[in-house]
Amino acid sequence: MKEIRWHGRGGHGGFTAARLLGMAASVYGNYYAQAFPSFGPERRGAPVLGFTRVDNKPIHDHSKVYTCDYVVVLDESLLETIDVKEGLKKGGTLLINSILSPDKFKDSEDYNVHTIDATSLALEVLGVPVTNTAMLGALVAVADFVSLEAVLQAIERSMPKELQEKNKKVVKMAYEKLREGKIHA
Amino acid sequence: MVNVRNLPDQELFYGHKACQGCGAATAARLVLKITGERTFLAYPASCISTVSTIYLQMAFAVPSLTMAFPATGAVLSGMAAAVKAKKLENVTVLGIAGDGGTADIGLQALSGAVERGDKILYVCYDNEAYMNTGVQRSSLTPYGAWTTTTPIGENEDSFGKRKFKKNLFEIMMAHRIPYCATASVSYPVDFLNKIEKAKDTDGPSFIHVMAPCPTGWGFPSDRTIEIGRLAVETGLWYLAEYENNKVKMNLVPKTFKPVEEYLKKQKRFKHLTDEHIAIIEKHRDEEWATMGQRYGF
Amino acid sequence: MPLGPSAVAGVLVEANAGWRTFRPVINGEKCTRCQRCWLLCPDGVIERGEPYFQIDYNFCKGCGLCAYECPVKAITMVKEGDSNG
Amino acid sequence: MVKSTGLKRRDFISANDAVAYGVKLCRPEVIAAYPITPQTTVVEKLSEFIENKEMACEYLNVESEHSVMSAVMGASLMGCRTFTATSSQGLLYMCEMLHYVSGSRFPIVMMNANRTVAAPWNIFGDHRDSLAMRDSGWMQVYVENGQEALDTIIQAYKLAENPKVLTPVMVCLDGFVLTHTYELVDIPDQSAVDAFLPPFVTENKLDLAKPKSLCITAPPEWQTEFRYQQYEAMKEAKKLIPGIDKEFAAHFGRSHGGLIEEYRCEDAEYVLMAMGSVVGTSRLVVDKLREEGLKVGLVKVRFYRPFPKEELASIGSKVKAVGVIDRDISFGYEGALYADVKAALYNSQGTCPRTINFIAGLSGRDITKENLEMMYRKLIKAAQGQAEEEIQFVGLRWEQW
Repeated sequence: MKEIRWHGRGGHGGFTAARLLGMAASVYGNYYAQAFPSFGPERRGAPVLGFTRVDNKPIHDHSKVYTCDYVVVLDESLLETIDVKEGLKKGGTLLINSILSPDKFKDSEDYNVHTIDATSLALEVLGVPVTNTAMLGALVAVADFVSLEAVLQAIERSMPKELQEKNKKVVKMAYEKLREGKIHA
Repeated sequence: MVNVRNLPDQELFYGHKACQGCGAATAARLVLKITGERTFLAYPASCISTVSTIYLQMAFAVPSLTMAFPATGAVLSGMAAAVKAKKLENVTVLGIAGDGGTADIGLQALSGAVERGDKILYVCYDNEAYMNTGVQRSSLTPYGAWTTTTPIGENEDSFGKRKFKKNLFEIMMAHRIPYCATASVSYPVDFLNKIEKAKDTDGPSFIHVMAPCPTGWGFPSDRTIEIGRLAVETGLWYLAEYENNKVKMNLVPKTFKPVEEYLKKQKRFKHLTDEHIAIIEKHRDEEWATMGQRYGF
Repeated sequence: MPLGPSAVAGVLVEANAGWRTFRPVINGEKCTRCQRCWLLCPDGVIERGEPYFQIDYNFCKGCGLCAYECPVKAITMVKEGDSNG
Repeated sequence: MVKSTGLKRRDFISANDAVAYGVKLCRPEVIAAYPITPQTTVVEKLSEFIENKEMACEYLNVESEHSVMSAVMGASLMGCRTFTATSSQGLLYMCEMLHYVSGSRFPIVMMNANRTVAAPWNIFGDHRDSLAMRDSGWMQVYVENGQEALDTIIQAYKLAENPKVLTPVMVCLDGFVLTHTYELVDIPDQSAVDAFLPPFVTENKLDLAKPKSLCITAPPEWQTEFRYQQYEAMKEAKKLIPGIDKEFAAHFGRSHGGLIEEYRCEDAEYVLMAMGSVVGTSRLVVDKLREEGLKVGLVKVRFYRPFPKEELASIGSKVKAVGVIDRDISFGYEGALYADVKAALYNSQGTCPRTINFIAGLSGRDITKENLEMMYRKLIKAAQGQAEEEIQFVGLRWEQW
């Protein structure tokens, strides 16, 4: 079982990314998945969480996610107020939207850190600083349980037509950047 | 226009257990004379339900049901939706409810149905109190009326209901309902014509019909029609209709009879002093002045 | 028993005749067949028969409204048990 | 959750969406609804289906829950298949109408997103709303995941509309934990559902050709007989439920257990009984403790009404201790499910295994795997004679005040 926690702000699509990952892994991959938001009324701009569970057998667990294998931070400013590493397993991965290099965030050998300037990428391709799909592409690059192709299919299935192409492009670009190690791999 | 001679002989509300001289029973009977056999009828727990049906008896000859007190408007909506879903044609979805079931507990459901534009015909028979439970005050009980919950007590300022009647007609107009009207069982042809118009309305329609209650108001059972007539002649009730965003007054008395002529014939008003009567008269005059300005007559 | 609390429409199990103290009696000669009594009767018990209007005394409750409202006074209220007028 | 390959469409959707798909496949003719968190996305989805012409149905946006139930009753009494959904305060607001519907025998299917009841005001899940409606004459079924939610909607119509039953069904989903959680769900073919669920035909309707009055007044002389009919109908439903689940399995390749589902109960000595989403989490804990060699089992109480008395009694007669998880408390007594389970256990043979009532998961409080493991360990100790409180609130936080 892989558990992924997404840190974002209300309205930034963090949960959409959590859901796309689950769909990619289950509908277009050979896994079972589960995704859920931090429950309750959503307020634009407030810190919110999204969760994805992925496993190779049916997922019966309906309790909360307490530990995780991956933590994805969509907005660097969240680091000021939230301990995003809480529950991150030994050997787990922290993926942050930042222009800084990973070692600026790494204070332990217990986990891996990757960074990507998702905001610039989102602005360049989408024209708006919505980083959910860029971060999803980056996660696919560093995780081993979902293929890029599956994520692109999930976007095609669940996003409105006018958003599909640009978001697929963002995902691919983010994926390439982390794969090629061009930016702080 | 309705021709009384051409109305069907068939009685669709017959053998009921309403009190002798019941105005509401006349109202219900007349409504069905127009809507006929192809009527789906709903009524809330009320006088009309109690007097028509106690298993095994069923005084309505059309398909009908007893509904929860607050729910007449909503159940009619559901029935109207079913009429569309089942593609039934030339049918009337009819509600008959009292003043409490309409203007008090049922107002939300009625408002919703009218706002949605559901094709229903809703008739409120107004006997000006909760008669089925034994004469308790409703928001349509008139000023000064004795009821069991506005009793005449030892308080020196105790004189029955302290508030005037709510204006249901204006509430319906505020919804921009396609058709609504006030009526009285004492003016049966006017009432029948309004039912016919309402029945043919494309969308919701509403009729507020005054239905004097010998038992609750305290007058002999043969005077129901006279009392209703006096209400109109004294200006304490009026006959009007609203369609195409215009109000038409069906009857504007040149002069009003003194309100005493109406009030003094009913036990529920017998305690009223000249002062109270003057207040009622003043209120009547103000209401008519306002209506005259608003509706242009 | 029916399924659920339902009843066939128009089923009457008990007449209303016992409610009356007085019963309306129509004078067929005076009656102009204006239909006012037929229209206003709360119980619908007046039948527009030919040549005379009739009353269904099984369901007439004797409220007297028809007699009071008759414009030509063709209906009189007669105490039950007394001979007809 | 069986990963079926024989069916056309799999999707990654929330349980609320799964309910909406289930409803769509059942071809209701009239839907009326009023939004309330966390039910809202169901009625939004259904509105979308209708506006996109994916579904032919009259949809009424009604002004309150009381009117919602009145409106669907109005459609049902005209012979239409109907649906609505609600939650919590909304369910309580329509309480009066629940009795009207069941008492006049209209087979309405409703989804309830389980949410606690104010005060304290709170939008999160527990079972206090639907359990408060226990005696409304509705059947109640509690599901464990999105797939079961979809499938249970289809089963619910089949059950409710059976002429011997004609009783409404409330399909209960834990608020957020199920309603807003996305999972892989098989969406059956329309043709498969049509083959399983025929169109709704009923005599119990308003009909111009055969005029009658429904939902009428019944005096003391007859009221008892109508109540007895409802009692008999629910008994009939209880007999039919396992068969409907089997028939469903034959059509769709999935089964959810009928009245109850047993998990690793064959040789179990200590079993937990529960309803809703916590059943899923409990499966993992059972697996873990089984690996330790502990003889633990789990019972999903799927139907709460009709209540699976004999089924639970049969399990109770074979085990040493039974724990009941209630996401509810009946103040002045104990958890509502516990009270019923305990009565069922006693009724079997006049003896009863050791029982403990765990009050947990109130208003969205997480029931963790650690909580569940603790419950099993307490059961085992209690069976060995250790003193344990009969009613236990799990995870009280007094010490942190």
